[in-house]
Amino acid sequence: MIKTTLDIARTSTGKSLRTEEMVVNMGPQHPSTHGVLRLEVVLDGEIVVDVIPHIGYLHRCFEKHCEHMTSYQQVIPYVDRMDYVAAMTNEMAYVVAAEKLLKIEVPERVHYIRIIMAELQRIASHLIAIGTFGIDMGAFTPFLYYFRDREKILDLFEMTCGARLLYNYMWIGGLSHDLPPQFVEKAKQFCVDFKKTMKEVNDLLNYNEIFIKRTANVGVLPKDLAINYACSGPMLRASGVDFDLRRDDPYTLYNKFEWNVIVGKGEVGVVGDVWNRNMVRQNEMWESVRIIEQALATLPEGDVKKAIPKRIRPTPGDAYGRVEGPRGELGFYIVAEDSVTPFRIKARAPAFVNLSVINEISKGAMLADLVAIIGSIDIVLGEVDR
Amino acid sequence: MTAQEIHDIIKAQFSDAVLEVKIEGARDPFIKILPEKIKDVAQFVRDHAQMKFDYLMCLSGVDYKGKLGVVYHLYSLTHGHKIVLKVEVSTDTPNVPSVESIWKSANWHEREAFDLFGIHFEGHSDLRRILLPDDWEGHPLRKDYEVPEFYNGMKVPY
Amino acid sequence: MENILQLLSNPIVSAVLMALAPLLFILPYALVTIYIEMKMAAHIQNRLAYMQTGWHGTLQPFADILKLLQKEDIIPTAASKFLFILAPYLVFVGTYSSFAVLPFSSAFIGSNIDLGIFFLIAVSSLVVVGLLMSGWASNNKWSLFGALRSAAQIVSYEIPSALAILGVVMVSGTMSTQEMTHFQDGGIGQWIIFGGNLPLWQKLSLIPFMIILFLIYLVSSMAEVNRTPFDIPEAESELVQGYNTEYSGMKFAIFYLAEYANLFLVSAVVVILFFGGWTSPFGTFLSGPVWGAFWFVTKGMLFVCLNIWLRWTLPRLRVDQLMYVSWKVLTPFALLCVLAIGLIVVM
Amino acid sequence: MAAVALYFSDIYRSLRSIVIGMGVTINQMFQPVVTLQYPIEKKAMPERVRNRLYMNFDDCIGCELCANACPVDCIDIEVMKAPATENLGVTSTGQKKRIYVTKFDIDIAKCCYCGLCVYPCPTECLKMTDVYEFSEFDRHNLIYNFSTMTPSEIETAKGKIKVFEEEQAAKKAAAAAQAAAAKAAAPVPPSSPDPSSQTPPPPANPDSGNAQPNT
Repeated sequence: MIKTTLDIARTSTGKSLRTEEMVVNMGPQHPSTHGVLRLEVVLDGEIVVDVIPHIGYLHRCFEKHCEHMTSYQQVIPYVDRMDYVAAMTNEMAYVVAAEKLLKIEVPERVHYIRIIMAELQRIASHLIAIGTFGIDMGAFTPFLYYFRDREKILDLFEMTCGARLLYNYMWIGGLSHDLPPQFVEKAKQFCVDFKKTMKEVNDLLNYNEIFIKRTANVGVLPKDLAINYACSGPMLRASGVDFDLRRDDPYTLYNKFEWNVIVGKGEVGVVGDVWNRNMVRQNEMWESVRIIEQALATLPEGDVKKAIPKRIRPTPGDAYGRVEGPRGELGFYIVAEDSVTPFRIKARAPAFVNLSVINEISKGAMLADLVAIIGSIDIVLGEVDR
Repeated sequence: MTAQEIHDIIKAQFSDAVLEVKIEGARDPFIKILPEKIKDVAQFVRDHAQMKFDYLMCLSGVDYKGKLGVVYHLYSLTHGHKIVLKVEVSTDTPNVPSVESIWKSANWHEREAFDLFGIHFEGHSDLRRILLPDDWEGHPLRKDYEVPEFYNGMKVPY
Repeated sequence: MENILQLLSNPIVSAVLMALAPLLFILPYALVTIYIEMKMAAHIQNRLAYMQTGWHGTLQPFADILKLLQKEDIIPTAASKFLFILAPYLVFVGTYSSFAVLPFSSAFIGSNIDLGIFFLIAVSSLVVVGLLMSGWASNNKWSLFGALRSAAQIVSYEIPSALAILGVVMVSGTMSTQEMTHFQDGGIGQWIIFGGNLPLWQKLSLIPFMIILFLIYLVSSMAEVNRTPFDIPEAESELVQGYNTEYSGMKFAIFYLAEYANLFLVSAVVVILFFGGWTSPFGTFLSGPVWGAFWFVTKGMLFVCLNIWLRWTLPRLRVDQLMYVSWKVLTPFALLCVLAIGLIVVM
Repeated sequence: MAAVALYFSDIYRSLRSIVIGMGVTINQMFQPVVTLQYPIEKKAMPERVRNRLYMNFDDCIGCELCANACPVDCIDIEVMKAPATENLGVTSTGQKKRIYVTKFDIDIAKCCYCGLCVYPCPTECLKMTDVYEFSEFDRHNLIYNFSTMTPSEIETAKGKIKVFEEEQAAKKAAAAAQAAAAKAAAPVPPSSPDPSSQTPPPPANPDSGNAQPNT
C-alpha cells in the first residue's frame, strides 16, 4: 500500500478530505518515453499511484512479415529494424538461432569477428542508454560526449559493412564481408580513446552528487521480483543476480576471453535501484572494451564466407537461440517446416519483458522518478512493439 | 540435469499429462503437456528443488495449421538447465490455463499470444490486446487470417 | 528645440522615456545572450552551433526572433483565453519593472528609491502570478504541473535570497541599490564580498560569511529564474515544456525574453550586492558614468555565463530535493550568516 | 550525530561534484570540435558503403534473382523470353542475353539498403553506390526506371516473339505432320513448352533437405 498524501491527510485530520487523483497521459509523444510508449499515469500530486503502460504504437508486424519471406536470409534486414540501436546483436541472435536450427558450425574467425562486432554494438547501445538517461535527468552534455564516441563505432561498422545503423552484416553461417584492412588498428585506437571519455562521463554524470541523489534508492527492483518477471541484462544484474548469457549459456567463443560479469553492488544506494542499472551499463562497457582488445589481439585467419549455405531449407523442427544483447536476453524462437520460408518466428525482446515490470517498481515514486525509471530500463520501442 | 531426467520427474508426477516427448535429435528437447495440466506442471517444475525453473525465457504462440500451440521455454538460474514445454489446443476452443501467477513475465507474453493468435488464457488477470489496437478484428498471426480491406472505414492498402 | 526640451521636462514624458530605456538594453542583451548560450553550450559539447547566418552565425538570434514573429499564434480551444494572453505579458512586466531599480551607472538608474532592493524582491515575485496564470489557462495538465512547481519553487527560494539580501543590507546599511553601490566604491577590496568599506577586522571576519551568502544567493537566484539544475518547472524530460507548453509564436518569444531578462536581473543583483555594482575594480581607474555602465554589464554578463556554464554541466534536481535544498540547507545557513553578520556589524 | 555528519558531507560532496563537473566541461570547451559543417564539408565515404542502388541495364540478363532476393519487393521486373534466333548481345561478363527486360523499376523509397539484391546477380550489374543525397519533392520520382526499352521497341519485340512462336508452331506442326506421315501409328509428341515462362536457373540443390555449405 502506498501512502499517498490523501492517506496522510485522512489519518492526520481524521476527516475525509476529498481530493482527486489526476490521470496523465505520458506519451505517446513525450520527450522521455524514448519512443512511442504511452503510460497512463495516475498521480496524487507528484506521487505516482499507478502506471498502466500501453504499447504497440510502433508495431510493424515483424513476425507476420517473417512468415512471408522467401528465404531465411531475408529476415535479417527486418531483424535489424527491431532494435535499431543494437542491430548487430539482433542479427547475432537471429543467426545463432538459425544456425542452431540448421546445425551449422561456423569458422573460428567468424566467431571472433562476431564477438568484436557484438561488443562494439553493446558499447554503442549502452552509450545511447546512458546518454539519454542523462538527458532524462536534465544533463544534456554527457549525451553528446557519448554520441561523439558512438560515431566512431558507427564509422567502424560503416567501414566493415557499408551501413551505419542497419547492417545486414551477420549472415547465417558467416558474414557478408571480411574485416577491412585498417579495422584492427582503428578499433584498437578507439578502445584507447574511449576509456578517456568513460572516465570523464563518470566524473561529469555518474558520480555527480545531484545525479546520485536523483537515482539512488529509486525504482528498486528486488532480486526475486526481477527473476519472476524474467528481467534480463543490466536490469537483472543490477538487482544482484549474477547471470550473463555470455558466461552462463555460452553461444559463441566468449569463454575464451577474460572478463567479468558486472553485478550491481549498491555502491551509493540499495541493490537494484536506478543508479545501479545505469552503473552496470557503464561498467559493462569497460568489460566490452577488454573483450574487444583481447579478440583483436588474437584474431585468427580464415574465410568468413565458407560456411554460408547456398540454400537454406531446414528440416522441420524448432529452435530457440538466445544471446546477451545490450538490453538483455534477446531470443529468437524459429519454427521451421519443410520450406524455404520460416513457419513462425517469435522474437523474445528483452525490452518488452523488462518494460512489463514498470508498474511494479514505479508505484509510490515521484513523477520525476518515473522518468528515471523508464530511462533506466533502457527500452527501445522498436523492440518492444516489433 | 539432462532433459531426460527432467522428463522422468515430470512423468512420475504427472503420468497422464505428458503427451509426447522429444529429446534425441531435437534442437531443444521438449515435453508436450496436456493443456489442462500446464499450470500444475508449471507450478511443479518451478518449485521442485531439483528443477527450480524460475525463469520463463519465452512464451510463444504458434499456429500449427488447424491447431494452436503455446511453447514455454524455461530456464533455471539456480541449476542452469533448460526445458521446453509445449501444449496444443484446437483452434475452435483455444483455452489454455494461464501461468501468469507462476511467472509474472508470462503476463505480457500471454497477452501477446492472445492478441496475435486468439489463444484464451484462463485465469489471466488482464487479458487485453497488447500490440494491436483494441478495436482490431481477428488475430493476424493465425495462418487462416485474411488481411481486412477496411479498418475503421479506411481502405487498408491505401 | 525648446518645444522638445519642454516636452522632455514634462514629468510623464520623462518617466515614459526612462521606463523605455531598459528595454533598449534588454532587447540587444537577449539577442547576445541567446547567441552566447548557444555557442557556449556547443563548445562545451564539442560542436560549433550555428555557423551559416552571418559571421559565425551571429545573425542567427535575429533569424530566430523573425521566425518566432512569423509563427502562428495558437490559442488552444479549451484555454482560458484572456488569462492565456495576459500571462506572458505579466511575466515580462514582473521582470521588467525590477529593472527600474538597477543602477546601470552612477548617472543612470530608473528610479532611485530608498527601498530599491526591497522593491525588487517584491516586484519580481509578480512573475509567479504570470507563470501560474499561464499554466492554469493553458488547460494542459503538464502546464499546470509546471506552473505549480514553479510557484512552489520561486516562493520557497524567495526566503533564502531575501535573507542573503538582508545580510548585505546589514553590512551596507542601506536598501537603495545606488547607495549600496556607492558603499562599495573604491576598488576590488571594497566590494561587499570582501566586507565593503568597513574597518579591517570587521572586513576579515565578514569575508567567510559573505562568501557563503554569495553562494546562497547565487543558488537561489538560479532557482528563481528556473535554470538548471533547478529547471523543474520546465523540465522537458518530465513536463514536456512546463508552463509554456501550449505557447507559440510571439507569446512564447515573450516568455523567452522574460527568462533571459530575469537571468540578467538576478546576475545584476549579485553584482550589486557582492561585486560592487558599476564600480571599477581598479578604484578610480577606468571609472566614471560610462565606464560604470561597462563594468556593470560586464560583471552581470560574467554571472550570466556562469549560469550558462552550470546549466550545461549539471543534471536536474527532483522537486522534493529542491525543497530540501531551500528549506534545510540554504535557509538555515542564511539565517546563521545573518546572525553572525549582525553581531560583527554591531560590534 | 551521524545524521549531522551526513548532512554536512552531502553539502560537501555536492559542491565538490559540481566543481569537478564544471572542470570537465570547461576542459571540453577548448577541445577541437568534432562536427562537420555538413553541406559544405562532407565525409569521405568508405569503399563498402551502401547507399543509392544503381543498375547497369546493359548487363542485365533478366534472371530476376535480385527481385526474389529483395525483402521489401522494391524491384519490379517484367521480362519476355526472346526468340532463340534473336541476338541481344552479351554482357560485359560474357554472358549471352536471352530475355527482353521490358521493365526494370527500383522503388528507391521502399529500398531498405540491405544489399541482398547485389549478391545473387550473376552479371554483377547491380551495385550500391555512395550517393546518398537524392531526395525528391514527388514520391514518384523515386521510382527509378532502368529499362532502356522504349514502348515501340517493346512492341517490336512482342511482334518478333509472336512471329517466332508462329514459326515454332508451324515447325512443330510440320514436324508433327511429318512424323505422323512417317509413323502413322506413333503417338503425337508433347506440345512445345510455354514460351512465356521465364523461370530462373534451378537452385543448386533442389531436393536437399538441409542447408549445404558452399564448398
